[in-house]
Amino acid sequence: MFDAAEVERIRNDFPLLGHYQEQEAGGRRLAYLDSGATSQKPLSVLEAEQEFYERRNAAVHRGAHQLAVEATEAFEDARAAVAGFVGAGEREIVWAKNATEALNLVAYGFVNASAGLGGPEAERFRIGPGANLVITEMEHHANLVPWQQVAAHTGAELRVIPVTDAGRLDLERAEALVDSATAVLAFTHASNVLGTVNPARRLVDLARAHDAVTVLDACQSVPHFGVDLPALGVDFAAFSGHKMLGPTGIGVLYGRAELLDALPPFLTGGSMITTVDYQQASFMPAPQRFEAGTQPVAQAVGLAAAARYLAETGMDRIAAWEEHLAGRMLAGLQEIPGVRVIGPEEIGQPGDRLATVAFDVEGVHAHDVGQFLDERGIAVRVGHHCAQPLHRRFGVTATTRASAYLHTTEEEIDVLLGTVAEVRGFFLR
Amino acid sequence: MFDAAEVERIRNDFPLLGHYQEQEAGGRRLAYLDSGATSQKPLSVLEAEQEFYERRNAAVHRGAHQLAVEATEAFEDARAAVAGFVGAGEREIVWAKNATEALNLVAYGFVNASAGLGGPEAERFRIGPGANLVITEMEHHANLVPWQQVAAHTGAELRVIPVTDAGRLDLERAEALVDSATAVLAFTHASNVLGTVNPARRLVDLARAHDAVTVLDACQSVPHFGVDLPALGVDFAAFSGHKMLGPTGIGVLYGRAELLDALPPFLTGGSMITTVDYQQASFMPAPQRFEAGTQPVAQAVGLAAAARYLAETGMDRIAAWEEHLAGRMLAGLQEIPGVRVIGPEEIGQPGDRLATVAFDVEGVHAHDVGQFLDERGIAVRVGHHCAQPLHRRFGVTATTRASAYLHTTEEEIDVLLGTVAEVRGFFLR
Amino acid sequence: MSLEQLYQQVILDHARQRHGNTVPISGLPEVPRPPYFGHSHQVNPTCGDEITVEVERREEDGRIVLRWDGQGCSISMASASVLSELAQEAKPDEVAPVMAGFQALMHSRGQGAPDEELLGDAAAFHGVSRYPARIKCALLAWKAFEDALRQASADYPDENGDRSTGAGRNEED
Amino acid sequence: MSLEQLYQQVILDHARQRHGNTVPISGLPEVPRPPYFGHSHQVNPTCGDEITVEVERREEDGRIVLRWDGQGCSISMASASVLSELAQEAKPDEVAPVMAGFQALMHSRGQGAPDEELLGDAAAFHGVSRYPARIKCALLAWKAFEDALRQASADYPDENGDRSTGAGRNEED
Ligand SMILES: Cc1ncc(COP(=O)(O)O)c(C=O)c1O
Ligand SMILES: Cc1ncc(COP(=O)(O)O)c(C=O)c1O
Ligand code: FES
Ligand code: FES
Repeated sequence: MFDAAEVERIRNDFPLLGHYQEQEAGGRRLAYLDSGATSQKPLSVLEAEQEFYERRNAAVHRGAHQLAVEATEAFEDARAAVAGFVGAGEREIVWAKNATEALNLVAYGFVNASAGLGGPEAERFRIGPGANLVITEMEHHANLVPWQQVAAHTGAELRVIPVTDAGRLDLERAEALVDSATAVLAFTHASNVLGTVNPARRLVDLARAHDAVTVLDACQSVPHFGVDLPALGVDFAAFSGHKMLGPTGIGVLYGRAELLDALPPFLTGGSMITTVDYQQASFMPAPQRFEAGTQPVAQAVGLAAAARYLAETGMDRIAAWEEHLAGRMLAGLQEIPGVRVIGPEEIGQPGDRLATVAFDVEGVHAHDVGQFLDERGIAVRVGHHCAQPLHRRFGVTATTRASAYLHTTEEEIDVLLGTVAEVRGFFLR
Repeated sequence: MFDAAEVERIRNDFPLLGHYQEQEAGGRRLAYLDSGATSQKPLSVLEAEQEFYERRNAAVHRGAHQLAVEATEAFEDARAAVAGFVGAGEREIVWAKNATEALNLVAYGFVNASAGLGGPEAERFRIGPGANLVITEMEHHANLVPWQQVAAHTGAELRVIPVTDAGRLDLERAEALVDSATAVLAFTHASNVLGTVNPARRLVDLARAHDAVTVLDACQSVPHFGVDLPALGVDFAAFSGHKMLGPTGIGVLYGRAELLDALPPFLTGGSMITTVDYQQASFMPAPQRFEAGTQPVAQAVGLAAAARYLAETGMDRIAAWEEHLAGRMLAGLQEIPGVRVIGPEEIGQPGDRLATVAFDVEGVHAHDVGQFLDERGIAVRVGHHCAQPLHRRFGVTATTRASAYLHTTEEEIDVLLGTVAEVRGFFLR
Repeated sequence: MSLEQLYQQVILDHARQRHGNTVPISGLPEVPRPPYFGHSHQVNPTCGDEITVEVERREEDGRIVLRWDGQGCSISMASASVLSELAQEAKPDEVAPVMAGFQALMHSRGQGAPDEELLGDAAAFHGVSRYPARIKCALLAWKAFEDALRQASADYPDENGDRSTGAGRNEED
Repeated sequence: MSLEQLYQQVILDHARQRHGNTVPISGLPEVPRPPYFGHSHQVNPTCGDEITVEVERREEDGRIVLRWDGQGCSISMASASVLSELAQEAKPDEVAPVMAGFQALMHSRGQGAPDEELLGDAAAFHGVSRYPARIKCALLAWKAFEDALRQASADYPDENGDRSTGAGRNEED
C-alpha cells in the first residue's frame, strides 16, 4: 500500500492533475473520481507517443527501409510489453481500437463462422438455434449488445445470470443456466457499476465443464489489480488502453493461441492476408489476421509505457491502496442519510471489491448530484454507466459513481463524502 | 505551388524530418518518399493531442462534470473541422480506427441488413444471390476483401472493372459491368500503386443511373488534393488520419446523412444505444450509432489539427507542388534504362495523377531496390502495396514505390533518380 | 455562475410539485382517444431518462390540453411542469413564440437575457444554457410537446394552428 | 555495414545461377510421385513472394533429392540455391546441423561469426541477420525444405532420418 507522500509523488506524474491544481483559484484541486470511465495519463505515456512520432514513425510490417524497421520494432515490443503485463504470449495479443471492438471481434467471429466462413477450423464457433449464450445481469452494454447481435444472426438463445440484492452474481443460478448447449459464457471480471469482482476461475470451470467458450470483460480488472489471463484460464479477454493510463484509440483482445488461430477474421483488408485474387483471400495466422489496415501504432507504444508505469508502481500495491480507499468510501457513504450504495456494501474478502462505488441519493436525481459535486471540483460519473438493464434491476435509472485510482487521496474521498452529505439539503430546500 | 524556400519552411514543422537531419553524420538527410504508406506529423498535430491529454482528457458524451464537457467540446469541434475539410455535414462523419474499418463498417452494414437486421429502413442494403458488387482492378485490399466477405455472406457476385495497360480504368467495360442488379460500386479515388486519379463524378453518375450505392476509397485523395465529398455525390467515403498528417489510430467514414441513418449498426456496445434490455436494443441515429465504446478522442483532436494545417497551407497549392514533383519523377525514371513505370507514364490533365510512382527495375527484385535506396537514406515502399491482384495484372509480384508529399523537395526527387540509376549496376555486377 | 443560479427555487419547486403530471392515456387501451390527439415519447440518450407528452386540441375551441409523465433530473421535470403550466388551455399560436423563445434561450450559451414576460417561470432556466450537457434535459419535454402538438393539429380545421406549429402528417407511433 | 557486405558476390551469383531450380513435379499430375516424397509451398507474407521445395528420399540410400522453384528477392533466391547445393544428395543427419547453424546465424542480429566450414556458401548470408525485414527472405526456402523433408522422411525406414528432422505425419496438401 502507499502512504500519503507516495500518492503525492504519483500525482506529480500526471500533468492534468497538476495543471488543474495550478489553474484553480485558491489552489483548489480537481478531485478526479471518474477513472472508471477513463483514466488520466502519466507524462511517460505522452512522452512515449511523442518520441515515437518524432523519431520512429513509419508504416509497420511493410517497409524495407530503416525507419519502418524501427517502427515495427517499437510496435512489436509494445505487444510484448502488454502481453507480459497480463501473462500472455505475444501471439495471443491482438490490437483493437477499444475493448468494445475487441468484444465485437469475438462476437463477429461466431457470426461469420455460423454463416459458413472460416473453413473447417472454425467449426467450434458455428452455432444455431439450439445453442445458448450466457451473460450476466451486470454486463456493460459492450458485453451485452454484441451477444444480442450474435443471437439475432444465429437464432441462439441469450441467457442472463442474475445478480443478488447484495450486488454479487447468483452462482447457483449460473450453474443451472450454463448447460451442454452453452456456446459462450461472457462475463465481466469486475463490474463498472457495482464494483463487484467476480470469481473468474469458478466461472471458467463451470464453462469448461460444458465446453463453452469463455469471454472475459477485463476492462475494470486489468487496470486495477494484477491479472494473469492464462492462469484464469479464460479463452478470450478484452480491455482498453484508456482506462489503464494509456492513450485513447487502443484496446486489447487476448485469445488463447489455439482459439485465436481458429476464429474467422473480422475486419478484412491489408496486412492480414497471405494471398488474394479477385474472388478469394487466404488469411494470416493470429494476431495479424485480426489486424487489418494500419494499426494504432503510436497508441500501442503509449499503452506499453502505461503498462510499464503500472508494473513499476506495483499492481499489488495499487490494489491495496484502492481497497483502502474503497473501504473509506463505503463506510462514509453509508453514514449519510438518504444515500444507498448500489453494489456490495463492504469488502468481503480482499480483492472482491473495486474502489468504484455507485450510489443513489434519495429524492435527488443522479445528474443533479453530479452537477452539485462538479461545482465543488469533484468529477464523478452519473447515469446508467452503459449498464441500463442492471440499473433497472436495482429499480433506478441512474446512479452517481465515484471511482478511484492510484493517484486518489484519502482527502479526496473525504471531500466527496462531505459534499455528498450536503446534496439533499440543497435540492430538497 | 510552392517555391524551394516555402518547402524548407514546411519541413521545419516536421520534427521527424529535422531530427533525422541532425542525426545523420555529414548532414545527410532522410528522403522520406513513403508518405503514401503513412505520413509524418507536423508539430501542431502532436501538440494538439498533448494539450488535450494535459488539459481536457475525460470521457466524452457521458459525464456531467466540467472536464467531460470540455472533452466533448474538443471532440465534436474536431468532427466539425474534419467534416468541413471534405465539405460534409457534421452528422455525416463517423470516426473509425482507420480507413479499413470504415470500409468494413459499410460492408458489414450490407451483411447485417441481408441477415434481416436493421429494420425496414435497412431495406436498400439487403442483397442476395441475384445482386452484384462492382469494384475495380486497382483496389487496395481494404476495398476488395470486405466485398469478398459480403459476397460470401450474401451470395452476391463480385465484378471487377479492368485497368488498361496505361494504368487507367476501362470506362467502357465499367459501363457494361454496372447494371440494374448492381448493389454497390466501390472504387478508389486515387490508386496507391498506379497514382491514377479516377473520374469519380463519372463513376458516380454511372452508379446512380442503376441505383447502386457508391463507396469511395478516398485514402489517397483527401490527403493530396481538395476533395468535396458531397459535390462528388458519393454515398460513402473512407479515409485515414495517418496518411494526412494526422495520428495513427483514427480513420473517417463519410456517409450521406440519409443513408447513414438507414445503415444497420456495425460495432455494438456503449454510447450507441438509446434503450436496451437483456433481449434487445434500439440504436441512436448516426453518427453515434456507429461509434460504440470509447472513441479515439485525442486522435480526433489531432486529426482536426492536421486538417487545419493542410487547409492553411492550401490544398490547391499542395496539389500543384506534388504534380510538379510527379512530372519530374516520371520524366526522370523513364530515362533510366531498365526501369518501367507501372501506371500512367505522364500527367494527362491536371489532377489526374498523384506524385506516387511505382516502378519495376528489370532483373532486380523490388526489395533489393528498396534496400539499396535505404542504404542511401531514401525511404520508399516495396512489395505489392496491398494490391496483390493489381500487381499480378501487370505481370509483377512487387514494385518499388516512391510517394511525395508537401514537404518533398526537388532535390530529394533528383537523389532518388540518381540512385535508382545505379541499382542495376550494383546487382547485376 | 453559482449553483443557486442554475437551480433557482422556482425550478426546484416545479420539480417537486409537478404541474400536469398524470398518467398518459396512450398507454391505456381501454380509454378512447380524443379526435385531435397526439402523443410523443422522448428519451434523453445521454442519461436514459424519458418523458411522454400528450396533447389534445379541444374540439370546441382548438385550445391545448396537455398531459405528461416521465422521469428525469430536476431540470427536466421542472421544465415539463413549467411547459404544462404555460401551454395548458392556450392556443397553439400563443404557445409558438414561447417555444421559440425557450429554444433560443437554451442555445444562448449563458448570453441571452430571458424575456420574462413571454417566458414566465421558464425564464428561470436561463442558467441551464451554460451547461451544454443539461440543455437536453431542459428541452426534453418541449421536444415531445412539439411533436405531440404537430400530430394533434394535423387534422384540426384551422390554418392558424397548422401554420404556427409546423404541422405535418399525423404520425402516431 | 555496407551494402557490399549484405549482398556479397556469392549471393548475387547464386541469385542468378540458381542451383536446383527446376519445375516441381507436384504441380504435374502426369508425373508419378516417388515413394518417399514431400513438398512444401511457402509464402513470405510481407512481400507475397513464394517458393516450392520438393524433397525425395532416395530409396536405395535415403539420401536427399531436392527440387525447388519460386520467385523472390536475390536473398531468397540465392538462399534456395545455396540450400540446394548443400542438401543435394546429402543424408538428413548431415543436413540437420547445417539447418540449425543457418537458423542460428539468421537470428544472431549481426553478432554471430558464421561457421564457414559447416555452412559453406550459406555463411555469406551473415549480413542478413542485421536486417530483420530480410531474415524471412533468407529462411523462406529453408522453412519449405524442413517441411518437405519431414514429409519425405515420415515413412522412410530409418530412425536416423526421422529423429534428426523431427519428422511427423506425412501431411501432403
Ligand atoms: C488506397 C488505399 N486504401 C486503403 C488503405 C488502407 O488504409 P488504412 O491502413 O489506414 O486502413 C490504404 C493505405 O494503406 C490505401 O492506400
Ligand atoms: C466493464 C466495461 N466493459 C466495457 C467497457 C467499454 O470499454 P471501451 O469504451 O473502452 O470500449 C467499459 C468502459 O466503458 C467497461 O467499464
Ligand atoms: S439528466 Fe436525464 S433528463 Fe436531465
Ligand atoms: S523480399 Fe520477398 S522473399 Fe525477399
